[in-house]
Amino acid sequence: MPELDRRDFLKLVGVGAGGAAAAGCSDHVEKLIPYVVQPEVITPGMPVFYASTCRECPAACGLHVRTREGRPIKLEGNPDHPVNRGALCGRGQASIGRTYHPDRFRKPQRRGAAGALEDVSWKEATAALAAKIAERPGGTWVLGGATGPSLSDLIDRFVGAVGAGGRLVYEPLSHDALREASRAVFGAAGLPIFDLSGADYVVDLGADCFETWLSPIEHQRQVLEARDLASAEGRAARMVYVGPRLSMTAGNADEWLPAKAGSEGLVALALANVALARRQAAGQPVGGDAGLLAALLAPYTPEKVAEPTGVDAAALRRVGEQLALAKRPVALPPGPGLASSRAVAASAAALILDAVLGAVGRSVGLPPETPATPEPANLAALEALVAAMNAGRVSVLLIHDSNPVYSLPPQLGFRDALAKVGLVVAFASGPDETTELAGLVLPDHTPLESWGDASSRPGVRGVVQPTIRPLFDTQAFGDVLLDTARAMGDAVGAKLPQGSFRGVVEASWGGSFDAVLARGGSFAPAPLRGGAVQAGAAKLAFRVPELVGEGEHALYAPPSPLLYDGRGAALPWLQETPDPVTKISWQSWLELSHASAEALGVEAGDVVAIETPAGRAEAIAFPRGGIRDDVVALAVGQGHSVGLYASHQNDGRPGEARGASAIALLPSVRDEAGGRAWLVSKARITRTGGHARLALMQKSDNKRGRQLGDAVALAALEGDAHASGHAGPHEVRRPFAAAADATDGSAYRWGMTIDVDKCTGCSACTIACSIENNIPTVGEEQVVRSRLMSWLRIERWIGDGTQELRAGRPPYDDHEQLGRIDVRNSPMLCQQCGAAPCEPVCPVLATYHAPEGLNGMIYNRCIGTRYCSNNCPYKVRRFNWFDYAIHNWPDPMPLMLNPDVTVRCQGVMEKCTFCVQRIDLARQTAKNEGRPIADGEVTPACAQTCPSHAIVFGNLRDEGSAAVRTAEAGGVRAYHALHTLNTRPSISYLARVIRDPSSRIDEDGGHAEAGHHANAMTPSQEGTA
Amino acid sequence: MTPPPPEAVAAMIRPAPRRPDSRINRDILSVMEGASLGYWVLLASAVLMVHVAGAIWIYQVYEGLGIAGYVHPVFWGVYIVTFVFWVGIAHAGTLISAILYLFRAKWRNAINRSAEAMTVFAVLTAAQFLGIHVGRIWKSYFILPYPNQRALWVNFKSPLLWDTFAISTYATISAVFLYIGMIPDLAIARDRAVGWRKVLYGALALGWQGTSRHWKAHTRSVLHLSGLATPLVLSVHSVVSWDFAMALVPGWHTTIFGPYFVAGAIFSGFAMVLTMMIPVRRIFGLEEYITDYHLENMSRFLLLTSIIVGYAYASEYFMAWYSGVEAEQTSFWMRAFGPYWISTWIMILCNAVFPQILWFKRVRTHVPTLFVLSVLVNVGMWFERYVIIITGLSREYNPSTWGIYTPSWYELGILAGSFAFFSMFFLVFLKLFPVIAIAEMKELAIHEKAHRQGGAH
Amino acid sequence: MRSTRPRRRLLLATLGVAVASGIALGVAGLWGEGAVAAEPLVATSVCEAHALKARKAEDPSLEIEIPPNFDMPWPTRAACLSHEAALDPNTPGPVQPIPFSHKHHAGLYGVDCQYCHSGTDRSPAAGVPAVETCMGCHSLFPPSYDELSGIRTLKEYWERKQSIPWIQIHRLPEYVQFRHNRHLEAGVDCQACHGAVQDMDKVHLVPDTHWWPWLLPTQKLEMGWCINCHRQNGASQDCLTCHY
Amino acid sequence: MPTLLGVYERPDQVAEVATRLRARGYTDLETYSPAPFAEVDDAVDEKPSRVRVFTLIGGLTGVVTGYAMTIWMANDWPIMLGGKPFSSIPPYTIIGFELTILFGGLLTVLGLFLVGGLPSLHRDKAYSPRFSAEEFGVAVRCQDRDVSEVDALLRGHGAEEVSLVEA
Repeated sequence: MPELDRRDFLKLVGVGAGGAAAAGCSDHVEKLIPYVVQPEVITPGMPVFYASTCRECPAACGLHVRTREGRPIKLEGNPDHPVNRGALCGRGQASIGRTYHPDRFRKPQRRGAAGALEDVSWKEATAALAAKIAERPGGTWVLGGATGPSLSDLIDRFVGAVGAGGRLVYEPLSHDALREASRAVFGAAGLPIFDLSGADYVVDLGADCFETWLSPIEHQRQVLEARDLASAEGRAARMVYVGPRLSMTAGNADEWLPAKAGSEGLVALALANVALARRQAAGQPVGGDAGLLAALLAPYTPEKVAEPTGVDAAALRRVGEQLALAKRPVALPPGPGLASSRAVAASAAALILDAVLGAVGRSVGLPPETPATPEPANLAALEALVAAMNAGRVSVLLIHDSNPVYSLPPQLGFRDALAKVGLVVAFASGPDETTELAGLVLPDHTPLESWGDASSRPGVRGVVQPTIRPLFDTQAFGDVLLDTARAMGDAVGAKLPQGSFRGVVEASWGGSFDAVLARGGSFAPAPLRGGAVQAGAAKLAFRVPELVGEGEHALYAPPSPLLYDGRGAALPWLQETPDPVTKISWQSWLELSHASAEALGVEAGDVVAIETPAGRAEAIAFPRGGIRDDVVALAVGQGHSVGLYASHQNDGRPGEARGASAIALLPSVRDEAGGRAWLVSKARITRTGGHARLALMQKSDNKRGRQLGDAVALAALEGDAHASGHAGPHEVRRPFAAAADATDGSAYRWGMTIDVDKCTGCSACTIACSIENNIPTVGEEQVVRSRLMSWLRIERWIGDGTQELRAGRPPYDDHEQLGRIDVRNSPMLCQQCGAAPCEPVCPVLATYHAPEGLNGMIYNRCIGTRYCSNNCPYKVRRFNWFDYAIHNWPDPMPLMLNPDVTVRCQGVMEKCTFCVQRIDLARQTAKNEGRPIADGEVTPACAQTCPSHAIVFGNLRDEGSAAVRTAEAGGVRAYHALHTLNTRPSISYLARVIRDPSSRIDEDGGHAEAGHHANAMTPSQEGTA
Repeated sequence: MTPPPPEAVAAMIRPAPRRPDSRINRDILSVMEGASLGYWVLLASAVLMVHVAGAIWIYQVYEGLGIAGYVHPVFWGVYIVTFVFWVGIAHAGTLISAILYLFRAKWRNAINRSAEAMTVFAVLTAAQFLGIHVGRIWKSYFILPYPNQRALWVNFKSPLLWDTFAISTYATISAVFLYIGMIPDLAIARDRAVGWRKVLYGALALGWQGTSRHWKAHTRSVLHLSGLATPLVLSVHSVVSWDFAMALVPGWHTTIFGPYFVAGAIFSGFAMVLTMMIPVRRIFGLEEYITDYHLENMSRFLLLTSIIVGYAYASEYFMAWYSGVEAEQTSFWMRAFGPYWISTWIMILCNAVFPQILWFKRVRTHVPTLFVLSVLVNVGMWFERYVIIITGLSREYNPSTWGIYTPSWYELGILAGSFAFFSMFFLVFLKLFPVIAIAEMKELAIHEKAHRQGGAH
Repeated sequence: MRSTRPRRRLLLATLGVAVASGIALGVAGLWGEGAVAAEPLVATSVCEAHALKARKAEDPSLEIEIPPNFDMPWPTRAACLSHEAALDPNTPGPVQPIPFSHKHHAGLYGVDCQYCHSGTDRSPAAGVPAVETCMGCHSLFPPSYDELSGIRTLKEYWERKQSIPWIQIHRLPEYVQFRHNRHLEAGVDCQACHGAVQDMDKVHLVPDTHWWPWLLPTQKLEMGWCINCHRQNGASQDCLTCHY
Repeated sequence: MPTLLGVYERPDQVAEVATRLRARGYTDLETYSPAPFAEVDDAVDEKPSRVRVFTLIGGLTGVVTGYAMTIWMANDWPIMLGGKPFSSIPPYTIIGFELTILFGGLLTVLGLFLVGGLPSLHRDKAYSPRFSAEEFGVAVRCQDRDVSEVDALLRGHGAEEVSLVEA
């Protein structure tokens, strides 16, 4: 690829200590390897940033890739990108690991006679492929995940050029039902666009919009900005969650209606029914022919719906009325996990509710007439393909950007059908279940190595540009297509663009490509398209779905917030980060209610068997209060049998599946329109008698009334918050003046303000921290012993907890209750105490109080007495029990280490220091420019990536700094963790605000709190509880 | 008259018939002679076990501390427990030889030598655990305030550094004490030994002749050493207790830890003396020197200290309850009924309950019972430290990190090794040095004799 | 090393010739009549030519002969000498893959350190010049310079597009975060830590010991040595300045 | 000069004879006893031992060193720790105390050696293993002419045996 020469410099060279692969206590940099040609943009030792786009999920967030000496070392959100505005989720943060993954294919490979893969050259590989296609062009099919417009376009042209049989876009979480529902309700097929900004009443009908649904980061930001306490609207804003399980998203809502799984549609209709009446009475528009709607909704009064949904009619009526009175209400349709055989109707119901609420065109936009990329194939289309394969009508199958063997329901028979395909070609950068069965493996670049683009929505298109020269002998899928076409002769080659795929990408942008590269794409979101409910909507049959199989529990398989549809399983950070709800990592567990658990006689940790018509699997039982008795939940994502981290390979047992795959348990069932349904089966749960030690990082959600994760009732705030928008006359309830805890001369005292009310628990900060600070992952066995290394963890508390004591050895402590939400997600990291208990006890001065108030940790001085950790009440210090740096970073992973942070060796304590390397960098620039460090100039990795801006970092000695202002704006919400211990922490937390769900809305839309929330306590009361 | 010439005088003198050597000498020195097969088997197995433990330790240094059972947040485990245990054992010796010496409790003479020896060996054993416990033994010299090129010193505010000083001082002083006290006996041995032993004792006895000058200086320095050692004994275990009392861990942060630990130390120390001396006096037939009277006195001490310890337990729980501090209450409740309830009840029974039978003279004088009881007390005292350290850490201020620690086999191996290490030294000591302070026994014997004869006039 | 052997042989050969001719002369004189004309010393390389010219300058009686292709200014005498010096294994410091003489470049020609080690003023890391930087000048040099093995090696690396594996002399452990740019900003000159590089044909660690009062002496690039300088110049003594 | 050695059984006899001898001016005498007996030692020399001086000096050096070292080191490179003062006396008292004991103890030993004249390679002619059994000895050096008187004195206090160990 001649064009790539411009980027020749992106080669792997460490300069001096640049390659900080050596462990912190050994120094093994002996040679200085200079560049051959030093690119003008690179100064060894200085970071270079490139704008690109994240390809982990269809949301396609913008990236800023930080590179050092031509190696990407950290991904951060692109502040210009309208979708993520500088934030990035955990999956995006971890995706940097794909490029340095030890599993990666080093060369193209062909399956030899013996069935083993053997290396081939690209030349012969493409030649062989071309020949095979030429045999029977019509028998050639392309199956692959959602791609950027230009690649998608190229694939279509390739299909056309070679006269292939066809192409299917395949996304496991394809939202088929929603696309169909949009057609049925508005007559426009495709994914509607949900813009929640300013929404003051969100009804999430099981969408889990903060986790995996459509555009999670965007939704988090929009909802949490909308409910910002600074404004009256913010205080008025409410969120209601409807669904069978207290998910991460549900935990952030104000009210939870635990409806029967699959009955969300009926709930939506009932709400619409109430709202319609109310709005008509008030003479407000109802987004469609009122008569039609009235007729459609008439049968679904709350009273009628109460029984099938299991939701109290009064609650439905109340929410319906609140919706009707809200200024910008919006309802979100059920997510993929709840897509049943009646999913289209259910999603349609949600859209109808939106229409009734007048949200269409305001918060909900109809899909564009001409989608940038083709719609994904639904289950029916996939079945057709499988049939064709079985019939031997498919001679060549090109599989890219997807792992169908894992993610398609086994009942579909895709796996067996593959055997009947002449040549299966897998384009993947690493091994997975599909490449295992491929005859030809043509390793693809990772997104960090390749050119491309991605379109989040009309008008928003991000560019993907390489930030490192390909580590191995891989090629971009697009280029392989071009080469293959050319190998098939000029006739075919002529039909495709000349040059390389980069040329294709560049050509697809009008104007200056460099400007595009600099900005990261073109960001001009098209306005939302409005529309009215069509008559066709009435034809839908709204019913509670009937499930196949027997057993008293419905099997609910929600996408995992971290592993998504399973593609995250290969990344150790996503495996190891505790699940935001259960705090379990590396394993797969079956959530069931305490009642069900007692009925089955199982306790947490017992291994249970799950049987459905589709198959049988074993998982670890995890009883919890936050799930309906008639449902069991098994998250999608685990159960891979291939891959270093995805499977149990790292235990020396290659190919043994890690955990259970929910997909393998789901029968292949279509919804009304042939879409893929997930909530389809009942499950019979039986105990196997086996027991497993849970890799559970938080064994109790009971804070025992201690000052961690406080909450305040909105009612208690009202007067005070009205008085002041921001820094008002009232002074912050600040137990200690942490600002004082630095040397007198110092201009800075670094500190943080963390808004527990904004923390959704998504854990993006945890992963960002691990990657920024070279924190190793330790693996399942170590996590079982709570030896997780992460410096930053999200504590999840339920209510204020009780002080009850359980004798013996409680497996874990759970205070969730069905239908009740009081979840406080409170990030816990080193508090950089002013009177730090850890400091005086260290015999060798390895930890001490730095002049700028940081609690310094000097790794190379530490001898590992571990006294500091014993004396730390927050328990935020981590110890290197083994030489993780050597054992847990197989090649080429060391290349992604941050050269600015020492790699710790065995026997050394480590902890958070507010990303002191970033502080130092900022100080250098400030010094060179002869000015003090400005506010916002330093941002630790956690604060930088937080989608909801819950973490604000700054200088406590600067009264104007964002951190101080936020703390003061917090008013009585401000508190210090465990402040009774007088550790003088530099982190101020802002208590979670409990918004009473039963608060009435009077005509002018203002909220008046009805009564004091049962659970509400002011922090001051709480400290002494 | 002119006096007769000296040779005449010399002629007049008829040397009296030689009397046999002192019986005390013979009895006590005979312990050092010859060794039975059983002795060699014991010694061999001890040495073997020490090597096994050494191998485990080397493996741990190579592989990482992770092979031990540590769990976040329980970062101190069996190693520190055992360290405190051995430091405790080390207390009886100096207490007996120093404090009882100052109180002129003559009955101590029978046991002080062995007790002092045990002190030295126990401190040696304990000191090792500081090294075994740290994460980077190869960097542990950082803890010494030696003049270094880094221009960086150490943190004298850290209890661990107090430990370093206290333990090393204690080791030095008790070793000195043991040796100084032994010089006259070495001379006795020298005068009777042959071969290499004569050379050895000759060198160690420093040419002692028991002249008035020697004795005067000797008694005086022993007196002063006792004076110095007495506060030292009390301080050492207080310092060790401050490792915990200075921390803010619930269950550690208590003011009574100083006296509480010292009492516990003396308690376990006496128990260990009994455990070692009862078999010794039986095997080597020293009943005449270590009489039931001595055993009874020691068991009186056991009883006293057991009551103190029991009182400490009680007051800890009372304070936790009465203070109204929820974290403290939880921590102590967890001790008694939480995951570690077994260890706690072992501790309470062995240390506070069982010893109460010593109220009965029958028990105090019934040697087998005493032996069993002393062993139980040792077990109990080990568990006391286990309970304090482990339960304290496993139930701390932040419930999200509560974790449960269980020792790994490696740790238990090293624990066993420490006992082997200790007994190895003691066994060697038995055969190399007089196990009872001969000179002091004689002092008693001669006084008695002088009494019988009612003086010259 | 490899490249030096042929040159040695060359020199030996020349000496051999010289001695032989001397003896020949003597013998001729002995036999009296018809003295044979003295064999002149023949240069076989430019550097040798320089050497002979120098000797000639010392005693004019010396008969030398410089073939025209060796009778040219380049490589200069200085270049020849420093090249030699940089190859001498008996002086302190390792022999680098290329006998590069800092004395020649920085000392004699006074090339600014930053010219090659660019970015040192902007970046924590001191740049090691890319091969391109070397070629920037040396590609302009007359081909006669190729008789210097170092130049030849350099060009080989360049043609193979390979980087030169320099042996690192001044090395800090990985857990030390040193910032070149800050030290330059503070006006510390390179020599303070790297020694008088401009006087070294082969760069080596110049031993420098600071004697603390009450303390053990500290060697160059040891912690105490840095601290000493920081104390004298009132720079930060915060641990986090260098360790994180 | 001749040396006479009297052997006794009881310390009180030794004490008496020693006092008597010194009273008669025979000050050059030495006693050998198997165990410490204050009366015997005082009979030979009533002055208290000077060992205590050593102990005192040791203790004082110890405490001074302890405080000086800790305070100087803490201020030589002042490093903030949990907001505690650099020269905080309470913790340093512990170091001071330990060093007092350590130095005191070591100097006491030194005192024992210097005052007690240990170690000594010299072996008295009069000394014999019987004195490390249960017998006492008194060795007197006297002029030839006093031999008989001394002999008489020694026997007079119930010496089991008197012998001339040196003519």
